[in-house]
Amino acid sequence: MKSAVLVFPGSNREGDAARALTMITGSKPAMVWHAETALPAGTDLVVLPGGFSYGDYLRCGAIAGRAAIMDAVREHAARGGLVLGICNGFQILCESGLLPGVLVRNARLRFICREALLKVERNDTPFTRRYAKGAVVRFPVAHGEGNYTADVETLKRLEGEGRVVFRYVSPGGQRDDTQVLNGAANSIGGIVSEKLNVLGLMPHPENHVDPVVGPTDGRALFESIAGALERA
Amino acid sequence: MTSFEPKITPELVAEHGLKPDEYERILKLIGREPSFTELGIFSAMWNEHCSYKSSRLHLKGLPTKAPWVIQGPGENAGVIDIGDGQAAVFKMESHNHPSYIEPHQGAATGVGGILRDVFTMGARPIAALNALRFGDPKHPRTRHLVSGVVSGVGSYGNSFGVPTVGGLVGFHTRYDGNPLVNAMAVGLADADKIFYAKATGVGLPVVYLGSKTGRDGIHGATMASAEFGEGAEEKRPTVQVGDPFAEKLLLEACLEIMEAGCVVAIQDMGAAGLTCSAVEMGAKGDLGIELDLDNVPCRETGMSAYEMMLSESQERMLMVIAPGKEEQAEAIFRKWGLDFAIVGHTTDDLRFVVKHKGEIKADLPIKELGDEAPLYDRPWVETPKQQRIDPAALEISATIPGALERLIGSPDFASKRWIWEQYDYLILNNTAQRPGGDAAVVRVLDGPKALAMSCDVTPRYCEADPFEGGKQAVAEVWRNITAVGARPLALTDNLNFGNPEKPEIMGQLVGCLRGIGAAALALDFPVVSGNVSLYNETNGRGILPTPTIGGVGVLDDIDTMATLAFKAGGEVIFVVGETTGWLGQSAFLAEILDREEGAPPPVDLELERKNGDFVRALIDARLVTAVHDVSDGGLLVALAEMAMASGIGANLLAPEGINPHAYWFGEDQARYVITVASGEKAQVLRQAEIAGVTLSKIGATAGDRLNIPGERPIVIDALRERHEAWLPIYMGAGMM
Amino acid sequence: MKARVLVTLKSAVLDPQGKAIEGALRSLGVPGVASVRQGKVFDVELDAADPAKAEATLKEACEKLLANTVIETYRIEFVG
Amino acid sequence: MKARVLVTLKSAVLDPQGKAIEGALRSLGVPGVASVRQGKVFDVELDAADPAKAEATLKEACEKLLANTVIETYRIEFVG
Ligand SMILES: Nc1ncnc2c1ncn2[C@@H]1O[C@H](COP(=O)(O)OP(=O)(O)O)[C@@H](O)[C@H]1O
Ligand SMILES: [Mg+2]
Repeated sequence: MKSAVLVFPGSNREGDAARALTMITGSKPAMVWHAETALPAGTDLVVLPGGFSYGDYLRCGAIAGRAAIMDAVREHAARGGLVLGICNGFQILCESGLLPGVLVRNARLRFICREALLKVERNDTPFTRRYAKGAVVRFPVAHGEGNYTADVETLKRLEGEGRVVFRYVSPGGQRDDTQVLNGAANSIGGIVSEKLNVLGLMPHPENHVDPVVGPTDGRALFESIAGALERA
Repeated sequence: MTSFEPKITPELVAEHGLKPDEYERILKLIGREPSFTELGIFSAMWNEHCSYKSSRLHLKGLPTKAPWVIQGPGENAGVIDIGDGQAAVFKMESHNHPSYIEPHQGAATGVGGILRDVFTMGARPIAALNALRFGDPKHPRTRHLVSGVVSGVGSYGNSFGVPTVGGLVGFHTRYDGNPLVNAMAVGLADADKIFYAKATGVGLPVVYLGSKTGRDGIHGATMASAEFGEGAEEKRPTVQVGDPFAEKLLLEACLEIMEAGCVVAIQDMGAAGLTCSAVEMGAKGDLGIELDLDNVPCRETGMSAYEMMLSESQERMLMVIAPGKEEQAEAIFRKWGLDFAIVGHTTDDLRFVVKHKGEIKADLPIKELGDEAPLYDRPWVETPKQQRIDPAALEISATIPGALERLIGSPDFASKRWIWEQYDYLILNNTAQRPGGDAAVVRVLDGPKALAMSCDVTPRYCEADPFEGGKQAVAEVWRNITAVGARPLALTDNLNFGNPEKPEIMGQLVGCLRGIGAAALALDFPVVSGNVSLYNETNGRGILPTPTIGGVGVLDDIDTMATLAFKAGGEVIFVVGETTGWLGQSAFLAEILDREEGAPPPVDLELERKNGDFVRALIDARLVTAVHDVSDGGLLVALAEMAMASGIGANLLAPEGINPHAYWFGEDQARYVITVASGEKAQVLRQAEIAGVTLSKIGATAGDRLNIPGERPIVIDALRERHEAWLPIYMGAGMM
Repeated sequence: MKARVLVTLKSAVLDPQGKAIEGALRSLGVPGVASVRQGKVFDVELDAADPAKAEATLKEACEKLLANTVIETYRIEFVG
Repeated sequence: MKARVLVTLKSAVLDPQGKAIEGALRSLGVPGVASVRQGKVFDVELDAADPAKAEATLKEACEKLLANTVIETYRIEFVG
């Protein structure tokens, strides 16, 4: 599979994403600079990594959402290509209109780095095939603005269409809006596009792939992608 | 236009922090009255921060060499060889005063400064640590300072993209008006690709890189100059604002042009920005430097030469570029959206010449600016020795479980999770030991090698006995690194003291330095970098002497790494080292009996080494399941931390022939708690005998409580709740 | 030419910062604050001297970047 | 009673946000923006009906919380 990791000024988890992809899918992604106007030919997966693109000044992901490369990402997504936005990448996807809603300051206004529990709400997406439906996984979060918000209709639509893929839960696996880390509406941790090919999530599966540094619950996400592309 | 400059008066000289005899020295050196810009340059070069005039003499006594030391003190950061062609580059620096004025920005720019020190050497930062000291929690400003400093440290490191993996936080009324913010950064570089400040080659371009220059942080004389400059419509803040985004770009751009072979010499613009960096590059390379300030990228209009030379705007670098490489270097910087300007060149006349708008604003001998800086042998008196505390003479009403619960929930011992969860400790995916352990462990590249790092000091000990306190700080850091299984390699120190013009304070500095030196020597743990912060006083009262030590060690195989959590029930718990029940200056005495008294525990460096080497060998041989060093709070606090980290309890044995409070809470040095699976017990005992190490069985892991014979059981969950409660409640009480 | 752009959250959107400030003011003992909502202000200096052109520029800036119209509204004011 | 509090950086203080926005506008092809400085705006609803009292409350709020007077200045405006 061919993947591309976008690099914006201020991205800082592009290396983590690339490392996880290389480790799990066996092939090294291309690193693509924000000022490019095209993705490498044959790109299957585009990853928008974590970080503080443009310092996250103005609004997180706002400036990157308007970068030159984003037109190519939109086209890629429209063609049904896979797009994965993690943390700042999720924020960028929202700001660029590829996913609905927006991420605002955490309810307690503090940056939070912690392991979070997430329920995998569906396993029929290219990103979650290797998880059991309803499985509770442990991914770390590291963000100051992970508070997902959208208007009431959008939320209703997302829920109605089953597009919430990851939801923060309590240790018992129950959705628990008082337990959320960041105040996200409906405890939303990650959502997918209508065609299921664009996933945005706040937690960092790429930081939980290596037993030397922690749990490995994130591996299956990358395995899912590789598997989905293999089949395609 | 000829700019108007103020006349040099004794008042102006004093405002620049120069003493009359120092000014005399300037006159003698240059044979005439300095210009205003020159006065500014001297004040920057000859202040305590740049010249180390009070401490230099005593810093000379520190051991700085070892076969693995590539670069000791004197550069932006120390460099050590960690094998396989790799080098670790690290340093610690204080940003105390700015953090008091504006805690968020002060701390943020402190982190920015230390990261820059590390990547100036060609290293990519891989970890950051921070040692924070605040005043009494009840002091009205403390909460505000904690909140601001922590958000500042976090925001800068998180955005820059370096994991903040460790540190310490302490509270004491003696820091009420003087919080300490000591930031440490560790970087990784190829051992043969280290970059230095020393310029070589005549006529080469001196290049300015990074963010634009503003009137940030122009100290002391600002009030004077503000009356002359333009745009003084509002009282000018001297606070620097950090821009971690710019710093991240600067990092990437610098590493890229280094890789491309463009860089001859590089120096970051830290304190006293352009002045210090330019002078250092020239003086180290026996070259002159001529600067033309017309080319300096400025953020504000009408900046004078004086202001440009003294500005402390952040995220800037100065470089000497290799001949013919200007264009390539410029293209790389433009790609990253950063300023690039040729602002001068190297010369062969050993002069430091500053031109602005066709005028020569300064023309000074470059070597003498640094070399001839004042050096003081300030009078000092030894701190009077204190009596050893006899536990039998103490009136203790607290039960042992009661005292433990109080200690573990007290400000100094309470969990600092509320703080370190605001730091991204995971980014880069190499953090093998997160905050909460004895030392942080960060994998090197793809492993299996890792670096262990820790910072520590016990200011109470240092105040009671600077020499023993200095020794103890080094020993404790060495022990923390040992406790995860790593070999301690070198240290950086950050010496925070009061006013050195007072002989008692100077005595603390001298004593601590001697102690640090003695321990560094005995433990083969040389000093490779450091920083001095003096005059930390409010209303004539100094802070506790606080020589923060930051250490780095190497773990050859991350797979052997030890952690402090108990692993299973039914394992034997041993304590390595002698327990005599030393209560002088202990946390127990301070927190439970409200007495900060007595002689602190003496540090037997030979014993430290013997016990530490023994523990490390056990870890290496995989004979132990958990390891924790015993530090302040003593044995029971160490055991409680091991229990809380795991949820596993222990049945402990009652001490014999020793006061129980002193036994459980005494702070004898050179000790570790280890757990051993029952099958390995005999082997471990044999090893101890061979090594001549004192090893005492003190109990076994079991259940979910700590049981001490004759005392009520201590429920771990409840203990943990107390441990975790204090800081969030404290911080939640007033603010968001 | 100087202008000021005010970007504020739409009233239906939750404002965690405003909420936190309300709470903080209460606990700081500042009385009588019923509600706070936080927004952004941009002080913009424009090359254009022509107000119509300046307004057009700012509108473009807002639509393209300064405001996220999913949750925010903006207002342009000219200062002096 | 409604009021608006504007908190802006003092002019000599570096404004990384404004700088980043300037650059972004440039690369988005929005012409003629010479400089941008970003600040905060607080829309405050007050219980008090007495303007003098309201002003005093807001001043206290600014000094204690809303503005960091080391680097920022604030202005209070009453709206309708
Ligand atoms: N300011 C901080 N930043 C990051 N980690 C911290 C900070 N303060 C404390 N920690 C972490 O909390 C743990 C406990 O700290 P401390 O009680 O000082 O350890 P020690 O056992 O060495 O006395 C350590 O892992 C330390 O790195
Ligand atoms: Mg320790």
